[in-house]
Amino acid sequence: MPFIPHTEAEVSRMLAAIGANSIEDLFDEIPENLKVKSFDNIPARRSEMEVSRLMHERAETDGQPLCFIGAGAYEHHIPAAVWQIATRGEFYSAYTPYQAEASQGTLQLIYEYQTMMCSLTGMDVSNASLYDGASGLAEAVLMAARANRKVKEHRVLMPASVHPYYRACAKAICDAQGFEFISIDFDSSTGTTLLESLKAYEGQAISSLVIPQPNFFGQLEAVDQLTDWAHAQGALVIGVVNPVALALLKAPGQWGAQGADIVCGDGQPLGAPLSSGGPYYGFMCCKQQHVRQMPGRIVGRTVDLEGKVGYTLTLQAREQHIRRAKATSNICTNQGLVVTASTIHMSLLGAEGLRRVASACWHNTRKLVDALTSIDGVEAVFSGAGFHEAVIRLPKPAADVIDALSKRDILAGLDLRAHYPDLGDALLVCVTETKSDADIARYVDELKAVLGA
Amino acid sequence: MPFIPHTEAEVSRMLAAIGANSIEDLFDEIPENLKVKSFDNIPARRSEMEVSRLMHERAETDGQPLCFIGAGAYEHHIPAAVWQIATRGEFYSAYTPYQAEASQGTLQLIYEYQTMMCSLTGMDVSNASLYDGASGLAEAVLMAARANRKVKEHRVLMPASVHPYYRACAKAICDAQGFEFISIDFDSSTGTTLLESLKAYEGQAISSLVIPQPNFFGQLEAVDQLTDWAHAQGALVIGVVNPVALALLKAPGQWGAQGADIVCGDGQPLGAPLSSGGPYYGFMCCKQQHVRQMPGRIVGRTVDLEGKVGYTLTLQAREQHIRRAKATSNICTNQGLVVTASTIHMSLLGAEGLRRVASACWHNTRKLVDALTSIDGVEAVFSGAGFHEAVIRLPKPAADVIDALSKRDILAGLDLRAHYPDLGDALLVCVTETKSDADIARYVDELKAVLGA
Amino acid sequence: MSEALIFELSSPGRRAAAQAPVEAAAPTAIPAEFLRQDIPGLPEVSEMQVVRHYTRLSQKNFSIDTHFYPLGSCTMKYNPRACNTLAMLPEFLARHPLATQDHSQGYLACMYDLQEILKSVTGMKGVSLTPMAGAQGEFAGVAMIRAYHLSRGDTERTEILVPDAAHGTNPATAIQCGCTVREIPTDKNGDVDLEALEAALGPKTAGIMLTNPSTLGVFERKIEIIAKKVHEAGGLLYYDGANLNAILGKVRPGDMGFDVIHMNLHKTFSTPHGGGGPGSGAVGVSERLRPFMPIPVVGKDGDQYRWLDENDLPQSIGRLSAFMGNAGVLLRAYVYALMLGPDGMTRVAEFATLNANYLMARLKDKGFDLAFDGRRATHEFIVTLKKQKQELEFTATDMAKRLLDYGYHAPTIYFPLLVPECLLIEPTESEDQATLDAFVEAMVAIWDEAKADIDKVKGAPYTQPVRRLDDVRAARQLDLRWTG
Amino acid sequence: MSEALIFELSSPGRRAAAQAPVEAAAPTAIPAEFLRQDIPGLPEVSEMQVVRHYTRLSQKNFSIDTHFYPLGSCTMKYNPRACNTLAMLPEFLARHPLATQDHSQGYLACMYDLQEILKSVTGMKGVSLTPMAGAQGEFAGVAMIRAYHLSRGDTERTEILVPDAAHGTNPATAIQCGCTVREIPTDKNGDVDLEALEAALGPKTAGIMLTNPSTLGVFERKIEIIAKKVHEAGGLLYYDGANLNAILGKVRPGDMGFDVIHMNLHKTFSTPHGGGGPGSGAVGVSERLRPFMPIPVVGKDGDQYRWLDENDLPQSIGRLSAFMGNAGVLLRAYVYALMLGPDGMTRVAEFATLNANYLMARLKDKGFDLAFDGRRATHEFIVTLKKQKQELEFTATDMAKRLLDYGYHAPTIYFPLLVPECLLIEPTESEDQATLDAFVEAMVAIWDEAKADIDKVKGAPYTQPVRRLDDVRAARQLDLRWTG
Ligand SMILES: Cc1ncc(COP(=O)(O)O)c(C=O)c1O
Ligand SMILES: Cc1ncc(COP(=O)(O)O)c(C=O)c1O
Repeated sequence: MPFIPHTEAEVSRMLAAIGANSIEDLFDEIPENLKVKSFDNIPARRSEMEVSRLMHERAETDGQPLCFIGAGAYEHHIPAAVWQIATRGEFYSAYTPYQAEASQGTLQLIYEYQTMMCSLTGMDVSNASLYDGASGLAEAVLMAARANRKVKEHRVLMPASVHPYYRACAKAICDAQGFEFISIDFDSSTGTTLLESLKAYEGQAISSLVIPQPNFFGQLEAVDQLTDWAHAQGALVIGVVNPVALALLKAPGQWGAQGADIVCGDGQPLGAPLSSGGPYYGFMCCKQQHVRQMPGRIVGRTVDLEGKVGYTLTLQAREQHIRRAKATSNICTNQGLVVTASTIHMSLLGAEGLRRVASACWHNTRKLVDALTSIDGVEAVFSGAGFHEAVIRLPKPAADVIDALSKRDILAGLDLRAHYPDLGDALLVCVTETKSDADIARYVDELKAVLGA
Repeated sequence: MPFIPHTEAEVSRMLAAIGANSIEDLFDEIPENLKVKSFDNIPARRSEMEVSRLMHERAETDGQPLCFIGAGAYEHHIPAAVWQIATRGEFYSAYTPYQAEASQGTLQLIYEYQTMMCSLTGMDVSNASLYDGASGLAEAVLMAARANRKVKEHRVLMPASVHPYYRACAKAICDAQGFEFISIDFDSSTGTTLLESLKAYEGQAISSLVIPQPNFFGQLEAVDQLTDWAHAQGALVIGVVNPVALALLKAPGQWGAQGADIVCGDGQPLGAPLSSGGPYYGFMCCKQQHVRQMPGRIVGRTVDLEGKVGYTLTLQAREQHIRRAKATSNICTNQGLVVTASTIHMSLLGAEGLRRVASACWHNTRKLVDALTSIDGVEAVFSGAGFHEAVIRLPKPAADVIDALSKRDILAGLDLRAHYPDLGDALLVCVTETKSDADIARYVDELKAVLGA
Repeated sequence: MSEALIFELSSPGRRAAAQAPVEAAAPTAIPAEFLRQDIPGLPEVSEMQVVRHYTRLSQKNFSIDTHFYPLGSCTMKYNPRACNTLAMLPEFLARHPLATQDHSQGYLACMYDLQEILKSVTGMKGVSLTPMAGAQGEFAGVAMIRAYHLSRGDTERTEILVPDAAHGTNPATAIQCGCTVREIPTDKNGDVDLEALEAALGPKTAGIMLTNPSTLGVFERKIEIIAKKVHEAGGLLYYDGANLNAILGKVRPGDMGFDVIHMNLHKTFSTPHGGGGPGSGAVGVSERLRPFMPIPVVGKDGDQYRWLDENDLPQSIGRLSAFMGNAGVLLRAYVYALMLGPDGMTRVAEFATLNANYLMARLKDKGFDLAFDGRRATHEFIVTLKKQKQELEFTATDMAKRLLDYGYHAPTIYFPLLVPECLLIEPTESEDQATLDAFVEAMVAIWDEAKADIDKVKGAPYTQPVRRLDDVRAARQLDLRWTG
Repeated sequence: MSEALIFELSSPGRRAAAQAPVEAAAPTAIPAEFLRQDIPGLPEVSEMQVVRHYTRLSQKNFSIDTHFYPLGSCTMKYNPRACNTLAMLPEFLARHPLATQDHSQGYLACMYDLQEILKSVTGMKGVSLTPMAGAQGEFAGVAMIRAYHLSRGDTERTEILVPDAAHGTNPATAIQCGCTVREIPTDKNGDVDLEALEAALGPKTAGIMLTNPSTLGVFERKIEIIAKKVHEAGGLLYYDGANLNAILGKVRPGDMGFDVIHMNLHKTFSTPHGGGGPGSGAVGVSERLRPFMPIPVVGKDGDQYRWLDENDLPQSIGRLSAFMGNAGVLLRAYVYALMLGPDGMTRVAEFATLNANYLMARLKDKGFDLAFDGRRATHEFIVTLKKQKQELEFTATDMAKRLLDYGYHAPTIYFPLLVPECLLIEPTESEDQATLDAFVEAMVAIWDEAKADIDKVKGAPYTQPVRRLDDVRAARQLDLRWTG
């Protein structure tokens, strides 16, 4: 019996101690008519070896195409040490550190993580993670509404340059509580949000303004102006940022005169593999004055009976297991193990390592864009500064190009038609530090072949 | 500087404490003319990411052909837990457990390992490992000579059915000490050593007789008769065994009337991946009376100051670091980590698991041999019982067949021509539990295609 | 020994140099206004310092791989290492969530199969794997219930009934879905108070959230009546699947009449808890809720797998994550399910229940009071230390902390809230009898210690990296990040 | 807490059932005489029991990943985790040692490159990677020296000179090669006694085995003279490369005049020690010993790599393992070398030497006696507690055991044998200054403790899983396996 240690002799002894005749007896409170008779659709058990074989086959089916898609999930080098340590049983198979004395390893690590995230974002407080960047944005919107007591209206300004799936997720989660999301168009030449497009909302009650940096197109938003504008309106500012980009870009805590109020994003680029979209984690940081509105767990440093330093979950009165219906969020299980990996990852990279990674991404993306736009009919859609993504327009249907390159084992980028039909045959491409010049050349060559250029 | 923590400020402080002006000063006892000026042939450093890329490319070059070679190295399923635990830093990066109190983990594990090997082989004592099966056989031959005090001659009977590389290795290592290896031919119909072929040596001074079980051809030797014959001659018996086969086969401790005296072999089938031939480990067990002639480390159970049970290296007076020129062997570093993996592997399999694995191997091999020999012109070379290897004869040059199948991503077996030219176009094949019926069918079909059958 | 913070190991200019590009010039074309002037305060440490620091920290944790962990409601059972290995095959790790369909068939096949397995094991008609933990599964469930009512023009149904024993995520979720919460009391046998339920049902009832077996460790025997009444009142039934381990293969939520269920795959399907997560809260639904499932879901056209999105499910409650939830967790659950097979699933419930009933019988025999004596334990049960508290001020916390010294993780304490000084004990099916026996001995020994010297027990733990921590100070003098 | 033996966790009939074929009938055609009747006494345990047991055992070890480990002569430096990951890529793990050449080019390319790197870094003309540890490398070396003399008809040269400070493997190896050993004394500065050497040299001299820097932690300054004298006497020079970490990139054995060298890749090239092994003892040779190298060696024809065997090297001393040594260890060393590059190799010696000299200076400053005061430390150095022994019966063992309580692995003690109460201390280049400083404080504190209460120190360790163990009993009352 896989994963069950009982021998027949033990079962007999245990039943005797219970005073039952059979294991089935233990289920005698379940109405007989409800009991399962048999299963369909569950395959007979296989040994680890057989399952391993199946999974290897499935994995090989998907292969490892050369990937130039970003769009919220980025391929970075992850040091070998990261997951070797994160998957140590003591991290991997521990529960949430409710028993603090028996969980100092995880708790100290989270305290270190919180410190790192505060320093990256320039904020005062970090929580211990939310599910992912998209649902984290939803939580940030809800939190901003709680924190912005002066504004009763649940009205949120949401630039169209925010990741479409983040917008969809925020909507799905905040809908029931009656939030209104006002979409703000981007400028068609820079792909960024212009202050002018906000003018219409001046003087209105706005709970929060969401500012993506870099935005979905990889373009850099005028964060200082946007932040100052929002604060002038009495709105809180929610920054949605790529944490690797923060090695280069101004920390949200320094945006404008007062800095962003809440910062969130996806921690995936900091040590989580692409892994079909998860597990990643949502990070969230805020200013000190909003800490009691923060969703999710927070670790604090304290002392023990003898005055020795130790770490523990704190401000639990915000959480569902204490405050129940009045909690700041329903979140319980978060993304702890990914945070563990990420903390190790950040320690290994350090600020200088992260800066080099970010710089290499930037240079690689420039290289690709320069090479692609030298092909006849291919052009860059937006001008202005960006990070490691860019939108290019193709002279052929993007979907066909993607298909053709996929057959050549290249993921060419994301087709933007579904989300931004106005952009035409536009492709969102991304190049991280993992791509060599040869990789970039291969993409360019294959694209030329596909375009017949 | 990869793997060096020093900052410039620290270096200055450290040099000041030493009273040196530069790091170079610290090398001032080395004659100036000897100092290296520059290197050729060492490539400039690469980041972990770059090296990772290179190694992935190299690995992909080799691929993962469907493997039907055995010949001393066997593909078995290794539970995922085995190497995940063995590569935990505390096992992976520890030294030899000389400081026993700080090494109880490794020491207790080795004590458990010794117990397991004794039970598998039916012997009294096991050491903590030698390098591999082949060099272990050499050590066994040397040990037998020390243990067999009545026989002064360094004369060893070595059946030709012992793995050719084992014989080569024993020769290379024992040569300098003047050992004479007498080769014993095998019977051409059974592929095993006949008692008759030993008759010639009756009454002669023989230090030891080596008995392989199963032998190199996968055939089962008449171990009882051979053992009794050797003992009657005053020779010691050295069994060379496959430990997985021992789940089914008579333990060497039970061979004949008195059992083998020394048992050795390669531990690879117990949890070590094929890995191009190593690291594996040589195991060695013996009867109690020979323990002081044993080479290699041995762990014993003892108590501490307070009477609490603990484990420590023992009988170190046999070893080079104490006995120097009079040691039983020069071995120091052994194959500890592989033993760690192997101990975990054996615990996960247990006797019943190992028996199932061995049985599955046996059945799979029969399936392959039956299918192959139904091809016109392909025949089994030997009759009689075997384990999971077999010799088949091909109607075409074996080397060509191997080449052709290799191009079809199948490793067809080992060409025996170099070692046993008399066998003709013979191939040694092996099928373990890792092969499915579809794999076997694929081999058969491809072979048919290659043979034009 | 106490472990310095990683920042305290830091030295200006130190680097783990193998871990970043050997050279990398600064970007040339980003205007200064966008750039940061300061250097983020990440630690400056060597690779070995990082490895050593976090290896040592890891050793300061209890975990399944090192300790018996009878944490009620959490199902701390063995997490097979193969699940980890196979979910982390290089191709799976490298797969971009937006990869083309032809580079996704292997992964999608796994997800499709998992959906089928979960449908089969729960008796539901549709499964969406996207929720990232139990609480998000609850959100999806209640949001679907709301969407269902709204789709029928039934706009007044905004009240969610929740038994008082329910997990905190239940009421918190209802609120997050824009509903109101009405608590239903529990009767003295641990069952839902039927009269109170009936009184609460009405035209505002959106639905009820139930855990069965409940968090009290007993099976709700009147589930069929409850289902009937709620349905008659126009409400739907939500099943909090945190306790699915108790009934896997024995009885199916779909057959009990539930309309929607979330499963904590990180409990029943043994994906690891990871020191707090990630988990997965896959949801299963009855026929009528199928149109509302959160997207994406995996569908199959002929022999091609593909994502179903808003085009396929226009009434979907939408997207709950950027991509499709915790994909890697789902792969682990899938591997686990394949290694169990149908018989193995049934055995999970059987042996989890056997262990709980055995442990309960033994503790009762040793004089501990059960919260619901006379009832069968399910996969868990509750001991109350009310008596011990009265006698010696010996609390559930004292028992919990002292158990750590004996090498056992504490059971869940003070949940559910309605049982005083409660210990919610869930041994799971992976533990053997000897471990349970030793645990009983430890509890007995601790109570004996308390009787001999209560102060000693109140000082526990003694053997952990720290003694009992000052939580009040932690909350009052907030210290949430290192400032040097 | 003490951990039961795995056998004590065993229960008849229990199995980790996922780990073996679901069904497997017994073989049908093996005659009974070959079959075993008994069932081997392997443990009968569940998968979780195994994982928990060995995880817990692992925590009872000191290791580089958890502790500073200044074990002289052992080079306990950081083992980069990438080396492990990349050596364990699935294709490398699955590669059969007898795979066809077209399925071996990737692996052979790595081995060929490694041979070239090692040639370059040692200044030797040929490299064979096959020896499986230092001692086997020594065997290969002395066997080649013997083969060389024999090939020239020089049959009387059977004497190997070994300095008295040499590692035990040196004399043991010479004997295993059928030679006799002649010890050469060391002078008071730690150098070889030149007069004694000259006296020993003669027509029976096969060669000399030297470690440079020697195991006394000092560089043999007269190495050129020694080389000249030995060569003039017709002998060859063997270099024990255990201490190569001290001179990597600074000075090459080939340039010093050595004819053959073994390298402990598990020291200098940072492959892990694994709690006792595996290692690698790759050998490098001068031109005249090339024909005798142990097989197989990797060669290159055009752009094809291939094994060179007895056909290519008919004078080879032969085969030292079934296949080609510890292939996986060699891959780790190769990855390490690539991450270092030529500058990194030089830095290894520089910073290993800086750390040793710094630690030596600090300890001297605190009043500890150096065995060779006035000499530079190389990558290691020796402190002698002779004075402390005389004063208080405080021994090297006492210092070693008490250091464990302070969280440091002990240095090597009582080796080399000629320095009384010696501590051979090798910090390696991977440790930072703060760690060395803390270690100095610990040694000072322990000596202070000894002065205050010698019995307390003699009772150490106190914080380990066991107190000081009874080695005498272990050897007298042999208990080498569990018998129930
Ligand atoms: C009864 C019950 N319901 C719901 C949950 C919430 O699940 P999750 O933590 O995955 O969000 C839990 C988890 O602790 C639980 O025990
Ligand atoms: C100086 C010296 N020579 C030789 C050896 C033997 O090397 P190995 O243990 O790899 O056989 C050692 C290892 O401890 C050593 O320190």
